[in-house]
This record gives sequence, C-alpha cells and structure tokens, in this order.
Amino acid sequence: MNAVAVEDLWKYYGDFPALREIQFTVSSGQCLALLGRNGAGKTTLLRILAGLSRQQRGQVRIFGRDARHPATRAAIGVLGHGIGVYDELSAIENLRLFGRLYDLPNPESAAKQWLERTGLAGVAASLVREFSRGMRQRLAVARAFLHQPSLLLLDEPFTSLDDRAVALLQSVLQEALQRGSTVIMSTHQLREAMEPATHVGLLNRGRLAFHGPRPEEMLGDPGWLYRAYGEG
Amino acid sequence: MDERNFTYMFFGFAAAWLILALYVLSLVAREKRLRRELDSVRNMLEQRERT
Amino acid sequence: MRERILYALGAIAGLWLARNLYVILLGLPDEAAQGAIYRILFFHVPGWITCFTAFLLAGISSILYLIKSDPRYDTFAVATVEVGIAFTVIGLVTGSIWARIIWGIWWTWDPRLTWALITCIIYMGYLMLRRAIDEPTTRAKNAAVLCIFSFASVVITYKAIDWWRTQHPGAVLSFRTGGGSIDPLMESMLFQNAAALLLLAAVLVAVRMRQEEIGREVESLRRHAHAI
Amino acid sequence: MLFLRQTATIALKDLRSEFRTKESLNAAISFAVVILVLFSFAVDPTADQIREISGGLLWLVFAFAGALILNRSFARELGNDCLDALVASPVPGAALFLGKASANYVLLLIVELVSLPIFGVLYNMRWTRQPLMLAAVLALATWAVTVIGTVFSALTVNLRLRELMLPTLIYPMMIPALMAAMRLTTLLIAGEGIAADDWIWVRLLIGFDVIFTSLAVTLVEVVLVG
Repeated sequence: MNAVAVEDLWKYYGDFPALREIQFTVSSGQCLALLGRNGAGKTTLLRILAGLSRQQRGQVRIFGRDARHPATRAAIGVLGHGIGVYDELSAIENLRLFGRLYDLPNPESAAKQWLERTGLAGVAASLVREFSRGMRQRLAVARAFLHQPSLLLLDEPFTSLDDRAVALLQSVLQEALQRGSTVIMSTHQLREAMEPATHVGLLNRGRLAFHGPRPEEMLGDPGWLYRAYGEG
Repeated sequence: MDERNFTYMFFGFAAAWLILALYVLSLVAREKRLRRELDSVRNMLEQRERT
Repeated sequence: MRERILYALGAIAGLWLARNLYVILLGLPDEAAQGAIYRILFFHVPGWITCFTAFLLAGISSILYLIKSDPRYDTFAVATVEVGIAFTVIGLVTGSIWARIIWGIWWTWDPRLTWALITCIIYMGYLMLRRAIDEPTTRAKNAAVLCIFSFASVVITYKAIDWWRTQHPGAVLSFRTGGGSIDPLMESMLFQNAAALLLLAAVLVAVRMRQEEIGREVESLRRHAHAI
Repeated sequence: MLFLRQTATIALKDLRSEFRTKESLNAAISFAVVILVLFSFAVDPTADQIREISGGLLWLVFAFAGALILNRSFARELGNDCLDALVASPVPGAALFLGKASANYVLLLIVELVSLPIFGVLYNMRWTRQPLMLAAVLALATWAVTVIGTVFSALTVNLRLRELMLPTLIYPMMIPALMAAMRLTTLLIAGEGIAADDWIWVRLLIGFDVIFTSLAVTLVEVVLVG
C-alpha cells in the first residue's frame, strides 16, 4: 500500500508556482530523502504533506486519506525547523500535552518512556527554557516520535544538531523504519541522510527532477545526483 | 434659508463628483506606478538572464 | 480591446449621470418640506446602494475564494471593497451636507450614522491588512476571512433604521415600505441614478482588477528573479 | 467528546503557561489600573457624572487591557514554531480556536473582576446593585470581545506590525458589542433594570456572540492552514 501518493500537485505563491506537477508515491517502509537547493520547494512540499499548507491543484493522499483528515494527522510525526515545544512548560508537561492532543491511551507513561529514551528523565520537571540546545533538540525528537507515527516528515532534521542528538535521531529513525514506518526528509547533510535513505527525490525550481531508488553512485559520492539531474 | 439651501445642494453634488474624481485620479496614479514597476522588474529579469 | 470597452462604458456612465443630474436639477420640483436640498438624496441613496452592493459582492467573492482558492476571486474582492469605500465616503459626505441644512449639524451619533462610519473604518482596515502581508496567497486568504467578518457591519448599517429609532430618516424606497412614502417619479429617478452609479462602479472595479493583476504579475516576476 | 477534551487541553495549556509567567495578565491588570487612575484626572468625578459614563469607562478599560491579552494569545505559539506543531496534530482548528478562546475568556474575566472593585473604590461607586444582570452582561460581552480578539489574533499572528494591526482591526469590529455592553453596564451600575427599549442591546449582544462564534469556528481552519 502507498503511504503517500501525490498527484499533479501545484502550489502557488500569488502567480508564482513554488511547486509544479509534483507526482510521486512512497510505499510503506520506504525512506525518501528530498534533495534540492534552498528555495527549490522542499519545505513547501513537506508542509503540504504535514497538513500545514494547502495546494492549489492536485491531490495528496496519505494512507489513502486527505492530508487534513484527523486520522491522517494522528499517524504523522513532524519535525520542522522549530522545536515545537513550549519554553514555559516543563519537559514532561510538554510531552503530556502532545500525548493528550494525539489522544494516546496513556499520555503519562508515553511521556515518561520517551524522556527515558532521550536521556531527559532526570530533568523531566525542569522548564524547557532552562534546557541547553542539545537537550531541547532531543525533546523535539521525543515530541515528534511520541505517538509512534507511521509517517515521519522531517525538514532538515540533521541541521545544527549536536552529536548526541544526531545519534539519537539516527537510532530512533532506524527503529521506526524497522517497525515499518515511512520516512520523508529534506536534507542538506547528504552523508547522514544517505545511510537510511532507500529512495531519493531531487527538487529543482519547484519540479521533481528525479525520483527513484537511491542510485548506487550516491553512496560514495553524494553529490552525484546534483550533477546528473540538477543544476550542477 | 432658501439661498443657503441651494448652495449646500450644490456643495453636495460637487463633493460627490469630487470624491469620484479623486478616486479616479488615484487609480490613474497607481496605474502609472504599476506600469513603471512592471517595466523595471522585467528589465532586471532580462539583465539577470543575460548574465 | 478590453480597455476600449471599459472606456466606452465609463463614458456612457458619465453621460448618463450628467443627464440624470440635469433632470434632477431642472426637471423635478422642490420637495415641500426640505426645499432644494433634498436633491442630494439622488446621490446619497444610490451611493449607498452601490456601496452595499459592492460589499455584498466582495463578501460573496471572498467566500468563493476560500472554497476555490482561485486568485481571481481575491482580485475581484479587493477591487469591489476599494470602490465600495469610495462610495461609502460619498454617502457619508453627502449625508453630512444634507444634515447641515435639515438638522443644523454636520454629524450626530445616531445609530445609522455611527454604523455607516464603522463600516467605512472596518473596510479601510481590510485594505490595511492587505498591505501588511507580503505573501500573496496568505494575504488573499486572510483578507477573505476579514471581508466575511466585515460584512456583518454592512448588515447592521442596513437594518439600523429598523432596529433603533434613529434621527436618520427611515426607509423610503417602496420595496422596504410597501410604497406610498415616495413619489413614483422621484423613485424612478433615484433608481436610474443608482443604475448609472452601479455602471460607473462596475467600470472602476474592472480597472482596479486589471491593476491588481499587474501587481500580481510584478510580485511573481520578483519571486522569479529571486529564485534565479 | 474527544473534541471537548482537546479543547480543554489547549485551554489548560494556555492558562498554565500564562499563570506561570503572568506576562500578559500582569501587563493587562496594571494597564487597567493606570487607565482608571488617569481617568480620574480627566474628569472631576462627581457621582452623577461617573454614573453616566461608568459603562463607557469600564468597557474602554476592558477593551484596551484585553488587547494586551489577545495579542499574546497566538503570539505565544510563535516562539519555537509551536503553532505548526499544534496545527499538524490531529486537533481540529475549531477545537484549537475554542480552547484558546476559553483561556482568553478566563483571563479577560480576571482582569474585569480585578478592575471592577478598583473602579468602585476610586470613584466611590456601588457597582453591585444588579449583580446577576451585570454578571450576565459581562459574560456575554466578554465572550464577544474574546471571539473577535482570538480570531483576529490568529489572522494577524504572522504580520510585521502585529501589535499595531490587531487593535486597529478588532476595535471597529467589536463596536456593536462594546456599544451594547457600555449602555447596559451604565444602566445596571446605576441600579436601574433593563427597560423594554434597551432589550434590543441584549439581543444585539446575543446575536453578535452567536454569529461571530459560528463564523470563527467555521473559518479558523482556513486561517491556520496556509
């Protein structure tokens, strides 16, 4: 079954098409790395998939449903540029809050379990405001994975993470993929992303210039795709 | 009474037409500005594409 | 071609208004109680009819924009709102001049007047909101929502003379009173002038819409330049 | 049921962060007190005059102080892109809106309940002569202010001139409700009942609440999803 099916998708800002004729499918269990320059439309595409933005033309089906359907959103985990947790709440309060909003059967234990997993159990009751950068990033990861999402949408997840957070993210990503979850991530950090990626997509000025299984060439030479399909 | 009555009637009509005229003038001014902007952006694009 | 038709329609509207003005000034007798000044109503009432029509169309167009997200509906909405505001100002000013003679004062905080003024301010806020947002799609969407909210004030203004005892005269047009409170000849003249003003407003809206399209083109070219 | 739970979760979350920092609550209450004090210099407060303008004065204070709270309502979500996290969660836009609106409602009522006794003391005014009716008017009119304020807070949250745009947009929009509230509050503080002529204002308030709440609930999803 297709986890994500995008058909003839167009997104305009005014008359300017930020995304044009985007068409691709991602089967369950795949990990798609979206590549492309700044302004190529990676973030816009991820935001549409996450239900944060709406396309003008075309169709997006996620697990066979509309992107804004509550059941769809309950199955999606989003990690964007911001950490998406509240500074004036404590770590446990943040996770409990999102656990309730995602209607988890037991928000409290899910929150505790993820604090344990991310190594934040010791500071569970401290306000996020007092956290260091790395701790905030790990909490953001916990927030995105809290409800065991079957589709993960990650926007530049490895950018500006510290080593411990990178290690954490890689391990939870591996775990999610083994569980059969689907992952779509946009990235600049080709090396970190190429490890889990089964497929790659290249966006060039709003068009999907390439989409398919990760070419073998990219493992040794991550820039290969850009030279072959992109603007070089 | 009647004379003032009459003058104010003229004021009323004059005001209505004046407001319309002002709005039309503002439209004309905007038209000019937009045409100028369009030309300048087009020029800039041409320049960029050449380089 | 489109421009020629617009100019021709504009000219027709102008001539029609001039002819109406001639009839109003010279063809109709003075009103018994008010004297000459009542002729202002031939501009005042049609002006408000035009402005209510404009705001109603803007509201409908905004709803359609939210449903279809086609930028043309947004273009239409902003054009009608702007022309509507011009006619609101005409309504307020002509009304004020009329009031100076009949009531002896320029302005009073009567419900009808107050709400007319609020309507004007609210729709000016609509234009301000548009200016504050750079991204065209967000601008169109947020402006559409505001436009739908704003229409409530138009409804209140329209119904104010029924809901409160206002100093402003009550309904005169026969479709609201059932007839009898206005001379049929005068009413027909009033509607003729309303038709002429509506035609003029339609021309202005069309001109404004074309400008908005040019503006969108400029914006999209800028983005294009930015993307290179 | 889930909808109500989510609404309550959002409301409690907002109230909890507000009570923890007290940023907007402190600002709003001090602002209200300052206006009340300043106003006593503007007019020589004889009892009759104050009774005449009490409703107007109070609602101006509530509306101005309220804008400080409403301004923060969606702005507090901007910090770490929390708004995105909320919109991406399965919470419907309507629940998000109603949750935030309820939190604002509670905060505004707190400001009002603090301001009223201060008003009573500073201007020697007994304001409790019609307690039930006054409470009803406060409840209805505050909801009107809240609904408009919350929706427009969402509408203007990403603007450059947010702090400036919000008041310019909400005050004209609120005028029908404020007018009604001012008129009724003046009557009730003077100890009079609501005369047959003035029921139109109550009807206006109720109509305003119903119409704008339904509009807001319908449209908020569109506002939040870009």
